[in-house]
Amino acid sequence: MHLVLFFIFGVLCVAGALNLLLQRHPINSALSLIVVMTSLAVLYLLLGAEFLAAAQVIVYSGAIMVLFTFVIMLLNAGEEERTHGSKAAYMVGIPGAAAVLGILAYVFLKQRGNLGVATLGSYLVTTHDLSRLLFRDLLLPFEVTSVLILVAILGAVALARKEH
Amino acid sequence: MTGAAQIFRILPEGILILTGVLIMLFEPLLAKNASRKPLGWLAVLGTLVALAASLWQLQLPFGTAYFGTIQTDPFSIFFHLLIAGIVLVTLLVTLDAAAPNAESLGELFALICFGASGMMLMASADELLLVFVGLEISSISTYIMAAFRRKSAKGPESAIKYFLLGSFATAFFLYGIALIFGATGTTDIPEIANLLAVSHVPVFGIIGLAMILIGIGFKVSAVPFQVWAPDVYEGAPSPVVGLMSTAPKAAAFAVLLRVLYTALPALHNHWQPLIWWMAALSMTVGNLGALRQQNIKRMLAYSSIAHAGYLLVAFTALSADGIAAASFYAASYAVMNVGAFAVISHAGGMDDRLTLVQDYRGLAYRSPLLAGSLAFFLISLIGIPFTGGFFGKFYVFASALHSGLVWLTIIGLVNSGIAVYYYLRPVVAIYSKPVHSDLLDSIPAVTVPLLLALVLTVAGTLILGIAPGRVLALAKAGAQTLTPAATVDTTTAAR
Amino acid sequence: MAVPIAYYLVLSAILFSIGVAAFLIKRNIITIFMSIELMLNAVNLAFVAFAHQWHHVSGQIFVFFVMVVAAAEAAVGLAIIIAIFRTRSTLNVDQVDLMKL
Amino acid sequence: MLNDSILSLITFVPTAGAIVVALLPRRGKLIQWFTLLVTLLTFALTLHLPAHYNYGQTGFQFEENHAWIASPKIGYHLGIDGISMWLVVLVGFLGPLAVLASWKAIESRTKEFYFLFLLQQTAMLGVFVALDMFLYYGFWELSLVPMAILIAMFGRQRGPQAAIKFFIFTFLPSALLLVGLLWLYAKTGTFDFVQTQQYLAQNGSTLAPQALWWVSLAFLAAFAVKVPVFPLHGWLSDVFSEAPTAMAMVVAGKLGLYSIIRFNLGLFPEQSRQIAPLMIALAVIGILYGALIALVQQDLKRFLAFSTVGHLSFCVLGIFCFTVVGLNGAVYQVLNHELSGAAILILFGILYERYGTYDMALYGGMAAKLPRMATFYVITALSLVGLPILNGFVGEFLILSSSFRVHPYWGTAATLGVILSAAYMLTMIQKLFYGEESQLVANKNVPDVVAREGVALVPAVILMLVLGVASPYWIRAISGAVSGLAQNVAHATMTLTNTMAEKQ
Amino acid sequence: MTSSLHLWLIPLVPFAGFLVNGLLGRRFPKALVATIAWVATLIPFLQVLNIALHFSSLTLPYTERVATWIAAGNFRADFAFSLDQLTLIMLLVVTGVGFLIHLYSAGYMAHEDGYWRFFAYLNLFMFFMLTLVLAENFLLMFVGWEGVGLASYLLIGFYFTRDSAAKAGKKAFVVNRIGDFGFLIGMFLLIAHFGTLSFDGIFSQIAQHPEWQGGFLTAIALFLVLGATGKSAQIPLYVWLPDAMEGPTPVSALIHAATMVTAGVYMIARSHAIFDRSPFALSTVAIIGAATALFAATIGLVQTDIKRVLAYSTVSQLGYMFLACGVAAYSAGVFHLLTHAFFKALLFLAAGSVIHALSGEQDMRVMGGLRKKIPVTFWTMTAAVFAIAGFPPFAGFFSKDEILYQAFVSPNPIGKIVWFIGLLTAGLTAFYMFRLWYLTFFGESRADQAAAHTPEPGHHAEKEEHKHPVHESPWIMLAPLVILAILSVIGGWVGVPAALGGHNEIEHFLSPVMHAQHLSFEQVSVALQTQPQTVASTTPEAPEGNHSLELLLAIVSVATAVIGWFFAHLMYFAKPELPKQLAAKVHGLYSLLLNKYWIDELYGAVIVTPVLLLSRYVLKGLFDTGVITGGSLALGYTTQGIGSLVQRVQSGNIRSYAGWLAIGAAALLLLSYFGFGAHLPF
Repeated sequence: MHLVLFFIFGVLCVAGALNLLLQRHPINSALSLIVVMTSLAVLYLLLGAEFLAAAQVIVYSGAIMVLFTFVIMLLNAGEEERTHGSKAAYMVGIPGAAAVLGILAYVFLKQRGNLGVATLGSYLVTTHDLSRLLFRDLLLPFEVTSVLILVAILGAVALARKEH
Repeated sequence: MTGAAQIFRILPEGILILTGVLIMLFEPLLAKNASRKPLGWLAVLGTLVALAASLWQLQLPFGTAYFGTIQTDPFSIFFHLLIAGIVLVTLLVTLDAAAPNAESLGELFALICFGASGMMLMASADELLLVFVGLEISSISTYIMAAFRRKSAKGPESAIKYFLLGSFATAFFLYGIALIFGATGTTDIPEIANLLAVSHVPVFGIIGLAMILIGIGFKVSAVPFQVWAPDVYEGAPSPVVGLMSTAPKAAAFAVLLRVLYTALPALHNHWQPLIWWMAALSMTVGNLGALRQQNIKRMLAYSSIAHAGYLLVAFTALSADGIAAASFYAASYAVMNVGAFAVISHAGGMDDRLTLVQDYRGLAYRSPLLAGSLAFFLISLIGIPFTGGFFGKFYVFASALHSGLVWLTIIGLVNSGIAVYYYLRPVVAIYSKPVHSDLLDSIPAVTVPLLLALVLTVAGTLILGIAPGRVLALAKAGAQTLTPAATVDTTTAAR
Repeated sequence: MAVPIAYYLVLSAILFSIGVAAFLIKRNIITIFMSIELMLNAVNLAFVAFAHQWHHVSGQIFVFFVMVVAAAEAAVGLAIIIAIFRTRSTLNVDQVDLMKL
Repeated sequence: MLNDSILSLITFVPTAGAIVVALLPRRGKLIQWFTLLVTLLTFALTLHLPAHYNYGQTGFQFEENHAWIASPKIGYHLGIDGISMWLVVLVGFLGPLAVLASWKAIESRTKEFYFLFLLQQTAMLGVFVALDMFLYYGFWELSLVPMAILIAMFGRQRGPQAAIKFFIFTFLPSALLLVGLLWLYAKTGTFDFVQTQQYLAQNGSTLAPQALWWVSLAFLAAFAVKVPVFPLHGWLSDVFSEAPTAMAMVVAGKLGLYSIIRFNLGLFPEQSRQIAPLMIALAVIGILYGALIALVQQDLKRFLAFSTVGHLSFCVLGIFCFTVVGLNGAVYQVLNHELSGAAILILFGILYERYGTYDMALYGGMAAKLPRMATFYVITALSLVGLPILNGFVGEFLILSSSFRVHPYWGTAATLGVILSAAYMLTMIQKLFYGEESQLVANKNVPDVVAREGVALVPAVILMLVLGVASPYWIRAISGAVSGLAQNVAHATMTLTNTMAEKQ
Repeated sequence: MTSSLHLWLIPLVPFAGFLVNGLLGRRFPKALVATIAWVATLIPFLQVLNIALHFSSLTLPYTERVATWIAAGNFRADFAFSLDQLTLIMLLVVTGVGFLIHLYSAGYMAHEDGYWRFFAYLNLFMFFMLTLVLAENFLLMFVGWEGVGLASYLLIGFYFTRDSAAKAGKKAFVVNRIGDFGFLIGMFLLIAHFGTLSFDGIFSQIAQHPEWQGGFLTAIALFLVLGATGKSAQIPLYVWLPDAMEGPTPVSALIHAATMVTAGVYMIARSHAIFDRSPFALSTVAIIGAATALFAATIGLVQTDIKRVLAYSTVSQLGYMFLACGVAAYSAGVFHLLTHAFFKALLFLAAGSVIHALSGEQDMRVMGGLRKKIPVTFWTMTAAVFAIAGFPPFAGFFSKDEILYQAFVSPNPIGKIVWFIGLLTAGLTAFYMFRLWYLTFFGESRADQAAAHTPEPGHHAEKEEHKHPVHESPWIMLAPLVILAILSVIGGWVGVPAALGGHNEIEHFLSPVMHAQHLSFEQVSVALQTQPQTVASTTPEAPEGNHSLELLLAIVSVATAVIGWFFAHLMYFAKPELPKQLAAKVHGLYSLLLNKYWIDELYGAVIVTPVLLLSRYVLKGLFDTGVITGGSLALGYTTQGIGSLVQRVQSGNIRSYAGWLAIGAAALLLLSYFGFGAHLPF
């Protein structure tokens, strides 16, 4: 059951990701990214992170991607044309990416024995545990994120403001 | 521990954040095209207070706060002082270079303050999560600042390059943290060292270490993650470049030192070779790339790559001396580089009127002061004795050689020989007879803030070169707090 | 019917690499930015997986913060993209190479 | 007590002067006069040294030793012995001469010029008095910068290139020198010259021989370029032909030679002994090579550059004979060459001020118009040729005789240089002053040597004569210092042969 | 007399004169300049005379240390002067003849600008020459040695506006330097073997080691000879002397006839202790001397410039002196040196007077018939001609005869050969001297041909326009002529050989120096006081039986001289057209001689030109520009090339950058995982 779900949504993720890669139109890419994120949310559930799953859907699929699509519309970006500005990207980049994947996958699979297994409901993180940690041990980082947000707003305003 | 006592641990950061907020509050109150300079002076004031605060922290007992997420010790204080100093000079330079009612100047000042607070957090963070947040604060604010030359096509381009590649690297950095968390089940830096010993997947630690190196390597523009630097430096406004080529780097180096020497000393014979290579390549690539560079900002970008390399040499020394050397070098590089950019900013303004080395030909005739100080900083960058640049280099290589890294030392010093060529070209140009004086005439008169900035940087460079005693002592004290790294036996390294 | 954590990790690795590849291949700046988001999501997956492995919440907290950061980055990034579009009136990354060498 | 601070005083009076110069207004000849005053003061101070020098004792005198930086352990250690004392005095003496030589030649940006010039003085004096190797290296490198900038600013049209060439040529090897210093520090834990010397003397054998060998080589390379020794002289002719007189006067020779004697012989006697054959060969080649090329040079400055290569090679030859006589001769010859070389440079400068060219071919028959100048030229040329009772002879004779003793064939070859030097010097004199008046000379009426120039030249000429006839006065101080060195090397050879014996 | 002789005054007074004239002379009136110069030479002369008078009462050799000059390590050289018989003779010659020539110059140079310069140089020369003679060690001798070279350089180039003069001066100095090279090496060898350069030190050591024969002594001797050939204008280094005639005539008389050029002979005589131990070196000297004598004489036969004839005759006479030294007859050599000083100086001065009379004309072909016009000059010249031709009882006869005799009887196998060459030379000498005599003073004046032929650019050339009629010189020039003439007649009587009823005083006078050397000085002085006859007996004086032989040889040599005279008379007095026909007949030989065997050209082609070419093209062009400069340039460009490669990475394209990041990341990951582990690359 767990395995099946994992495979279904895992495949969905990968498919969405590949689709993002293959689609020519940004909107399609955005939509396929949403697919990835949503299915990730399911995987979070499987891993017992229900709050995260919710947040994933709301924040990511909801807020962030909406923002993306909004910008795409705003700049009405059309089909991207396959210009050939960069050989290096293919010559060195793709091998690099492959190598990264290779070594990570190799290490993970090699260590699977040392890693545990995930079974449904074996470990559930409640909002209560989360908030305990978040508002006690990690209070400072949490507070500091406000600065981050502030900076972001400030920047967005400063950059996107029309010249006078 | 009482709340007040905890507050003291983040006093400088807090003050800077507060300053930023105040600026944001006052900015709208000013008339539309009233001068924004007062905000700048406010920022200067805030920075000065922060500086004083971190000095005061030296008097306080050292230790952690907020459940061990943050720590004040000589090490963090050293970098706090450094960052505050850099920011101070940068603000002065901006005050001098920017037009009084330049677009969103107020935001710039605010961003500088916020960014500084982020960097300080990085330096004093004891928790990878806080490191990450601090890193993001500093990064995002620098992305934005890089885009501040919105009129010119170059500004946004440099911003987008910096932003995309930066986020790209951040993703690696995050993955690294994830892996380390995977290896140890914690993100608390001191904890990691202990738990890694008992971890049953230590290999994740190694991979995670590499990933973190990628992220930090990008921030400090070390080879092979240096590609962004020249373009970004060229496009960004000069004062901002002065800042982003020093302060975030210093913070990033602080993080790296903490992580490597406090969290992962056990893996030193994994990361020492990596850093060995990064150092050697950075020095070589940086210097060679700069040789034929005509654009002075790009040239300094390459030079900053090279200097990152020199600094990384100290990491490989695996000794308290090495850590102290790294810290000291960060300081000396910062001082002279910010100074150099102060002159460039004044000469070129926010929108780079003077871009090429040749444009500076004959500056000595136009303004001996600017010429003299620029030449002085470049000479210090070469590493001529009695300047901070020299003593930094000297100390770094002394510690490296002490750990038996003969070849790295030779590579480094030969590189510093090659570097002479491109550092000297501007110096010579400055003192040659002028060709197109119209550009030189466009250079405004020296203002008070610039004068202050130059005095600070020149004095700093000289002090670091002639009487480095105090700074050295602080750096050493900081190094001691990063044990057990200091106890890493250098015999393994000596091979 | 348990799933080894390793599988989750491998999945995250795959997603991450696809993200990298997308960054390399896509021409539209916005899409490139999306691929970064993809990479971040991959990392998140890893975090959650490890959190499960260690039964330790801080992993999930981290994901939390990543989301915040992602949001912030999105705001800033898109603003920058708009600025680019204003000056260059293109979103093709291959045409944003004024500064070189 | 003045003796305890005299060296610091000598070294930093120019710096203080430089700072004042930076603040002085650019009015009239104010800056020139002030600089002249400073240099004269410095010279007066240097004269304190021979007056109070204790000729009896060997080792360093007028020492000052204070802690400077705790860790890495660096001290502020000054001191002089018979070798460096006279060099310090020499630098002091040449200071005013250089100022007078630049009096007219430098009209614009005088402030920059004299500021850097005084800085240069400090650097050179520092090199000679520093006994802490960190401090020494500091001054050594510092001496490059003002030089380069001045060449760039006040050189002829190709000044900038020459400046960069000079800087790179001298800086690259210095980097290696730094590696050597750091290596020594890593082993000995001190930068103090005396302590290092003792350490190496006592347990140098415990250190890896190849490593020591490479270190000594790094030292030698840095110094040899600065001298310059034969194949490394690529920078000299460019710098000479571009640099202003005052800089050309100090660019070559004494710094490198002094350092070779002090460090290579002082710290690495064994290695020096091993490399001596090569150095002697290079020196002799340099003597002949420089002379032969000088014979066919048309540009006065380049002519002088190559003759300088020849003359300095004499000193190298003397050094690497490792005999008391040879070393005495070498040090003495350094003094002589600096003196006469400075004089001839000033004379060339005077000529250039008047006619605006260094091309020999354009001159001719000036003796009738400018008798005084002709006299100065002839005397200086003769002192460079090594005519007895002028200064050049004593040094050359000592060097050649000792080298002949050690390596008869190389010595003989070197002596051939005596013929060639006469040939090219007199050719130069003849081209400039004798024969028909050339167009240039005939069409342009210029004053003979004027008072200011005379003030600079007459002391030099008198000194040439005095150095030529009263050598013991100088040599007694030098002898005390070099005899110790010679013994060092001799002892080293003993140990060397012993080790050799053990090897077999 | 035991009190100090203050020898140091002898050279120093002229030096003072040099300083005064050199520094202030320009402002002085000519009379004052001349007076200063005279005084500066007269005082030493008087002092020398004074010494000579008390000479018998001196313990010899008398040495005087003034100061230490060089003291380094174990090497030491002093400013030290010494006096012995040889020195005395040299001193007398130098100061005496020197003073006369100073007198003469006052008149001869009267019309010259740079009068003061001339006298300053002359005094300078006196200073160095006296130093050379008085020196107690080789190094101080070398000072004088180089110094006189300098003085001659300055005086030859006195008319520096004339390129030929300047070049000649340079040539003289450089060629001399080649000799000095030998001298230097000789000194180095001496230091290496004896550890000192003082005569006393060296010679006494030699004396104590009779086993030292040849070997390093030969080497030393040969290098010293090289030095001597340079200074004394012997083969192969004689080439500078003829050109030196560019200088004013008094200079030629003083430096290039009477004094400086004899320095080489003096040096060999002085260091004969070394030569005595090396037969090979001696033979070399003899051969060089003989060869030079003949060689120069042949060239002298055809020269037309009156001064050049004299120059070659000087070279040839110096050859005689070398020949003498070569057969170990040092006293004879010195004797000839003495007489030669008198008559050759006289010849030059007289020639100068002739030139003066003809307002700068030096070409004998346009002279002639001057006998009546300038009688005093004529008669003095005649005395000199007879003296040099070797007619008894003139000075030259005795010295030359002594040399030939000594050569003949010397045990050295080559003795006979050199004797014959010497004899031949004597004949030639007689011939060309009488040729000069006839051409100048007899026959009809050929001055009208001067119009056709442009005169040598003599020093009076600038006054060509107001060319005044032939006139006798003023008294101040004639007085020295007369004195020297008398000396040329009687000067030889100090050395009348026993065969002619005299007893060779000079031989005896010099014997302690020349033959007692193998005892150390102290022993000598002792020996001298106790039994002089033993010392005398050591002299190789001809045994009684050989008087007939000596007489015979004398007659032979006189006969040769007469033959020479006869031919000269025939060709230049009786049948003046003969020379041209002869020249036409043996044209090849004639032009060979006229062009001095093309030796100058040969040296130019074999030595000078190759050196210059080598320097200009191989060393300067190829090596220095190519290798040294090019090498550094190449290095620079390669570095920059790599630099531009590095820059290529900066394509400006974000995706490429990301590519580099990715590959870098991969590399780092791989290294960290599979990487070196604990191994550093180096």
